[in-house]
Amino acid sequence: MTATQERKAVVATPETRTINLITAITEALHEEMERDERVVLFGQDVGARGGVFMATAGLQATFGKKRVFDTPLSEAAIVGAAVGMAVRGLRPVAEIQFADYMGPGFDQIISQAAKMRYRSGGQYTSPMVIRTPSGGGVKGGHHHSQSPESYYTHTPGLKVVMPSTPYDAKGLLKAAIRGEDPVIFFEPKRLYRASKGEVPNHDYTVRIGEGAIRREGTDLSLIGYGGVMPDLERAADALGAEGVSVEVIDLRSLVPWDKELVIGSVQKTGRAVLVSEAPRISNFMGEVAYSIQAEAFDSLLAPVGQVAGFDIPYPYVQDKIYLPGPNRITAACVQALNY
Amino acid sequence: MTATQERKAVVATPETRTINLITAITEALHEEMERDERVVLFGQDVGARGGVFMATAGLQATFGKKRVFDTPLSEAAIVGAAVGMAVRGLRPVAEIQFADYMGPGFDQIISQAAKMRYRSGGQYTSPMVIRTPSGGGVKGGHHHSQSPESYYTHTPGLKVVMPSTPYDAKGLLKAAIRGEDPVIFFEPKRLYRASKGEVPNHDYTVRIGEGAIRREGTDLSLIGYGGVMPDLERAADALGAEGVSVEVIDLRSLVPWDKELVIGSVQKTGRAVLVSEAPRISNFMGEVAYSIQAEAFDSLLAPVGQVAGFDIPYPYVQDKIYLPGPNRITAACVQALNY
Amino acid sequence: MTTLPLVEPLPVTGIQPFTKEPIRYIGEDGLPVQPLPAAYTPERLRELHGVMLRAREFDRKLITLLRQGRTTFYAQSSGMEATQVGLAHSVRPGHDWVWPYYRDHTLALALGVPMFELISQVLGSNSDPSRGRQMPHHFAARKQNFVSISSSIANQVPPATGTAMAQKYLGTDEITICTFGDGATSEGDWHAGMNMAGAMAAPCLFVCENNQWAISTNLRGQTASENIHIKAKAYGMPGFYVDGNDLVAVMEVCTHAAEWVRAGNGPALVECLTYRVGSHSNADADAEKHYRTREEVQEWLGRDPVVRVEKLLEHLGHPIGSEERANMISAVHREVDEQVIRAEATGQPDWRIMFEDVYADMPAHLREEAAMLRAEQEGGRK
Amino acid sequence: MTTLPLVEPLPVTGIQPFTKEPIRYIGEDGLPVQPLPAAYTPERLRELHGVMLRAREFDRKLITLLRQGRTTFYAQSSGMEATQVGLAHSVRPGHDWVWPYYRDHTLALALGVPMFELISQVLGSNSDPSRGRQMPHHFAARKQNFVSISSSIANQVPPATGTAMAQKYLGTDEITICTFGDGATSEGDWHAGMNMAGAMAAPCLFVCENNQWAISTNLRGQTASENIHIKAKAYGMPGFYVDGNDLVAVMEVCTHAAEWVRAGNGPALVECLTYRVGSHSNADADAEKHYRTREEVQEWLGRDPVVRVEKLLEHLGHPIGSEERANMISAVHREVDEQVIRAEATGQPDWRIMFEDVYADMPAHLREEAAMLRAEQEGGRK
Ligand SMILES: Cc1ncc(C[n+]2csc(CCOP(=O)(O)OP(=O)(O)O)c2C)c(N)n1
Ligand SMILES: Cc1ncc(C[n+]2csc(CCOP(=O)(O)OP(=O)(O)O)c2C)c(N)n1
Ligand SMILES: [Mg+2]
Ligand SMILES: [Mg+2]
Repeated sequence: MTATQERKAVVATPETRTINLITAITEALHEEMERDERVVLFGQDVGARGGVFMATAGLQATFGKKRVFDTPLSEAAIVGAAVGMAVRGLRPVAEIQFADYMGPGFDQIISQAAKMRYRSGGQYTSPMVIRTPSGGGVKGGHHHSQSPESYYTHTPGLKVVMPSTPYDAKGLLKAAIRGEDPVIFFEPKRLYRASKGEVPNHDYTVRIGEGAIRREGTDLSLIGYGGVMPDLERAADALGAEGVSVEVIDLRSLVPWDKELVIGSVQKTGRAVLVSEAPRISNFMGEVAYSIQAEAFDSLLAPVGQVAGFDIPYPYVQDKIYLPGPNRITAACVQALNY
Repeated sequence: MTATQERKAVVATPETRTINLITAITEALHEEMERDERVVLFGQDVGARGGVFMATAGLQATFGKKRVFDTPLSEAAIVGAAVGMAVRGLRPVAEIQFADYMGPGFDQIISQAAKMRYRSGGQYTSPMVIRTPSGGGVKGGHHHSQSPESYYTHTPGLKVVMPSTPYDAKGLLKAAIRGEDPVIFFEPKRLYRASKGEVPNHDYTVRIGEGAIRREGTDLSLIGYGGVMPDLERAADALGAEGVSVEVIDLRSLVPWDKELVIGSVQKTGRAVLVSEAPRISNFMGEVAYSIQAEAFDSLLAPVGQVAGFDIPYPYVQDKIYLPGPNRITAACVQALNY
Repeated sequence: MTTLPLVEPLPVTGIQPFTKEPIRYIGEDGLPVQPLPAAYTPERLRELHGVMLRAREFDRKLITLLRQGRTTFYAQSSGMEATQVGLAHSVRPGHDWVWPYYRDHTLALALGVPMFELISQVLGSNSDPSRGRQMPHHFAARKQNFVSISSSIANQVPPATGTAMAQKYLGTDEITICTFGDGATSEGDWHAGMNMAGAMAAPCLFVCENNQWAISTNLRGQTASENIHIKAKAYGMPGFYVDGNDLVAVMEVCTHAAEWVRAGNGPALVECLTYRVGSHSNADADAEKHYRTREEVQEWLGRDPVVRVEKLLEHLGHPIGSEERANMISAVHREVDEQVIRAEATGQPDWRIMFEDVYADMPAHLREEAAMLRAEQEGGRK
Repeated sequence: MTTLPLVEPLPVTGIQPFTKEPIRYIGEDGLPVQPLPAAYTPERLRELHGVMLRAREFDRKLITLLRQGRTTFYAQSSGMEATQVGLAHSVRPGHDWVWPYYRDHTLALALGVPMFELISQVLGSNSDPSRGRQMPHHFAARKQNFVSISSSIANQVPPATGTAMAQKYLGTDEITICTFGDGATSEGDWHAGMNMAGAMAAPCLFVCENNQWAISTNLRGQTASENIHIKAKAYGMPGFYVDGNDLVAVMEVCTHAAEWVRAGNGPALVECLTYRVGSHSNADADAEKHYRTREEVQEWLGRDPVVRVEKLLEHLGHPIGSEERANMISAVHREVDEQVIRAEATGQPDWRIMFEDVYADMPAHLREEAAMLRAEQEGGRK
């Protein structure tokens, strides 16, 4: 079953509900905690406060302070504690309040979480999840808008995912919690309430490493992940209105990423535009662009195009201008189409 | 004057000496401290010990403990102190003992050093240099071998350089110290003594942002920076022996990087192979690859090729196997040539 | 009202570090619990009271601005005015250096940062000296050496140490002041900076504005140490403990500690015990009720530091009449309204400014990105 | 010699935290300065002495191995044997968990990690349980719950707290032991982990092996605090100060502190005052002379913890004869030689292993990279 089929199947079933992305996350946490006593949740303000975005609302009331608790204000302590718990057999899910605040926990992430299995030859492992809201569009300035996922995709030993739909958010979070590896789980905060969609009532997971074709098309492959996805759809709509058939792909997972799906798509369409909101230099999409031209060179009718964030700190006043919007994406597509 | 001419000019002049890369660094520090009292040097073991690689040997004896001093064992404190000093008007040069240990100072680098000028609208600035040995090949395992430069190239507000010759090391370090922006100065540790070359006896700088053509060629552009450069030369020699004319480019600066030079070269040769030793996903070379195919698409006779580090933590036993060596580079070139 | 003379050290008495109880000069009833130093004349107290009230009303007006959608964020310092105004008076504005945090606009006002600049920052207008780059409450003021604020908690501590090290290196008589909340003391960077300051004997005065909550985490959830100032022992510096709602006590203790630092003794830590009577920020306005009791908030509302000064003035026979007080308040409201109009009139920075100040010069890749955006932004207007 | 029974708590006397002077049981002359607890029979002391001497000679043999080019790095614990062996005896191997640092091979030996495993790690042979992934001295031993070491200083502290939190969560009676050097206490992560442990009342015993140097930086350059254990006050935990060259004192204090932790009182810190008599590592062997005086090193060589036990045994009327001692030493040398031969015989892991253990399963991109390398490595052999 391809990802597109999977999505259709979901919509077809009567056993679904429409929820938003943040509810999907809360549900995933709730269900996994019910399923497995080893799952514990912690971070800044995740307890009585329910998290600053309310992702953990109600969970402390349900599962008690032993399983859902607030920590001191230290990301190094939070990530480090998760590593130590995982090594001792728990399944910790740690929240970092904003992805912008992973910095103080950076060395714990790259030196401990990412390397535990490797450096010990598999004697010790650190299956854990770091959940964190990321991305712009909320007028949060430098420290509530950044998209630091590329740092983590450049760190072997970590898996990195970023859903854009409630279905994927719930399914990927469950997969992350059940998996045997450390997963950095980025949540596109501007979609928390804006992204609504169906989720099955039954238990399911979304495999880490699989992309999804959101709509099929023949003229151009438009590839993104996370917060930019609705804008990809808008651009595809706009181009569709002009008679251009755009294939929209949501990567969902960055490490590992679904190269097969992407290459297959570009081999079909001959054109690719990659969209992300992180600064461009050493952006994860550089790897996707590299791979496409390396492996689908002869299919390419135009250079791979890219719309990324600007190589500047995230500004406050120009919050919306900074982000790739549908216009900028459309323009990049047009450039590829007119090449 | 192009970089190649510049290099030739240096060799031609009688006013030069042959030194190794680490001596070039020591000399640059010495001369800049003599030139400007605002320059101060600190880090772990840089004083009486002279640094673990002896880059600062003798400087405390010459300039005193006030200007060259050891710090407590905290990278956050070292980087943070540099920011605070720079803001108050000094020109701090901080050493991080190994690039692998920048982790604990990561948030100071990305949140303070990189953003000070921007976030204050230019009211405050942080002109400072972080010098740090990086790269593999010394059997140092995970924490004495990594090449984390891509993290920093993905952080707007920082300049990032990595020399591979004594001439560039000295000239770039001087430029970094004299500049108005924070510079992360990576030193390819396996070249400290292995890389020897001429430096002028007179004062000079190398402009940050300019690449250098190490040898001209017509069939393929072989592009790298830092520790891999001698292997690029070896590969070019091997290919040259087979009649292939390889143009070798040393980027020297990553942010900003010399796109013009690179694109010009690929437009001429039609083929490019990029070499670095950092893990491939979200590697800085992804941006170079992206730019080449975006701006020299019609000149390309083959996809841009890449030799990078593997996407694994840096291993101990296979230290040398991990690194791109001349054979692996040559193979990638052959692949591009035979496309 | 807002410009301070270079500090004239008040006669320093027997202020000791590491006291069990917070040092206090004025009781909650407004009566001195130890002799009031001569410097606190009714005139001086009235002046200080004016600074506190101005900051309080500035805070209140920000809520209105937010409700009107003219700004997007606030972080109030209501209830903490004695701490920030008291601290300001141990600083020589424009001479000493300050590495503040996001809740320090009362400190900024007391140091003489023009309200116009603060309002401009909050609105992200063209008159913002920081050029609209940061979210509200991340101020910077060049003239006052009030260094640009980073959201990242405790991030300012190692740089503050660095500035103090530079001051020492340069042989100045300046000192650096570094403020932070109670929550900040849990961060690794806090420790790194404090320890470095101790080891380097850097002339830095560290001031913890212990308002007892870090969003929803109270001090007991934050650390098992008895209090904050005892942590100074880990760095070989004195730790002073002061009633942060007692203006006189804060001024006396901070001045004492600052003088001690100025005298070349190395750094010092002051813990001001106060309380955040409002929500953490606008984002916390409703949630706040879930994590702390109304009784607790009420209790601390009853310990209002502004009112305490008023009670003291009454005790000294120089009460502030209710009409006088009302006039002061409406003067501040007028001042805010005027500055808002002035600031808004300057407009907001456009897309061009995004690419400036990333580096001293604009490198080619940013020129290219700017050109792309120019085409998009101006192309659309054709 | 190397397997320990589950700890039987020694009768605990009046061991107090925050003493001015390090707690001591045996003077430098080998005479007890306070009554020797009954558990220290001559037999027991001889056994412990054997463990210390074995570790000392292991250290010495590593220098030879390095000179022979059979390994690339060493970090000796010579002079610190009383600290590590004493600590080991407060741990229940394979029951409690240990987050050690790179200088802890004496601890590993004393906990019963087979010398063969340590040698295999140092050589990076196929018999290394960590599969040759890390540079020498970054051990991990599953059976002893001796967690894999990260080079990054103080990096183990927050995870150790996490393991202790898990132990508490699971309702076990295990505790976690976390060791680190004096230099490590300056890192932010150290603070973050210590503070979290305090706030969470995690059953973690933190042990500072204060050997007074962090490469070339001595304790005075590291921190302005009076000593290390006083930093425990910042985290609301007791801080014990012990003569780290006094085996009995270390055992008594660590056992006391461990029992206190086991009893559910939360974490504790023990500072063992000892000395690194050798160079920091092989890379420091010459440089060492530039930063510390020969007199200082000589002085501490004269405080040898192994010799102190020998003096005590002599005092107790059970001396270790010089021939006996020489035999013990040659037995260790033989043991090392044998294990080296055994380990080397297993060969070194080849390129294939590089791509394993990055993740639980090997993702496609690593399979591709491995295929490329296979072609390179095997293609060449055709
Ligand atoms: C590194 C980092 N982590 C998390 C946050 C999110 N955050 C913003 S304010 C705050 C609480 C700060 O508490 P405290 O230091 O006591 O200051 P207060 O707001 O009480 O004045 C938190 C957790 C942040 N800004 N930075
Ligand atoms: C984060 C980090 N920074 C720097 C280093 C380099 N380094 C290795 S050992 C060492 C000194 C450690 O001193 P201490 O903690 O006292 O332990 P000791 O070696 O004395 O046992 C340093 C600076 C490192 N390993 N990790
Ligand atoms: Mg607070
Ligand atoms: Mg030490």
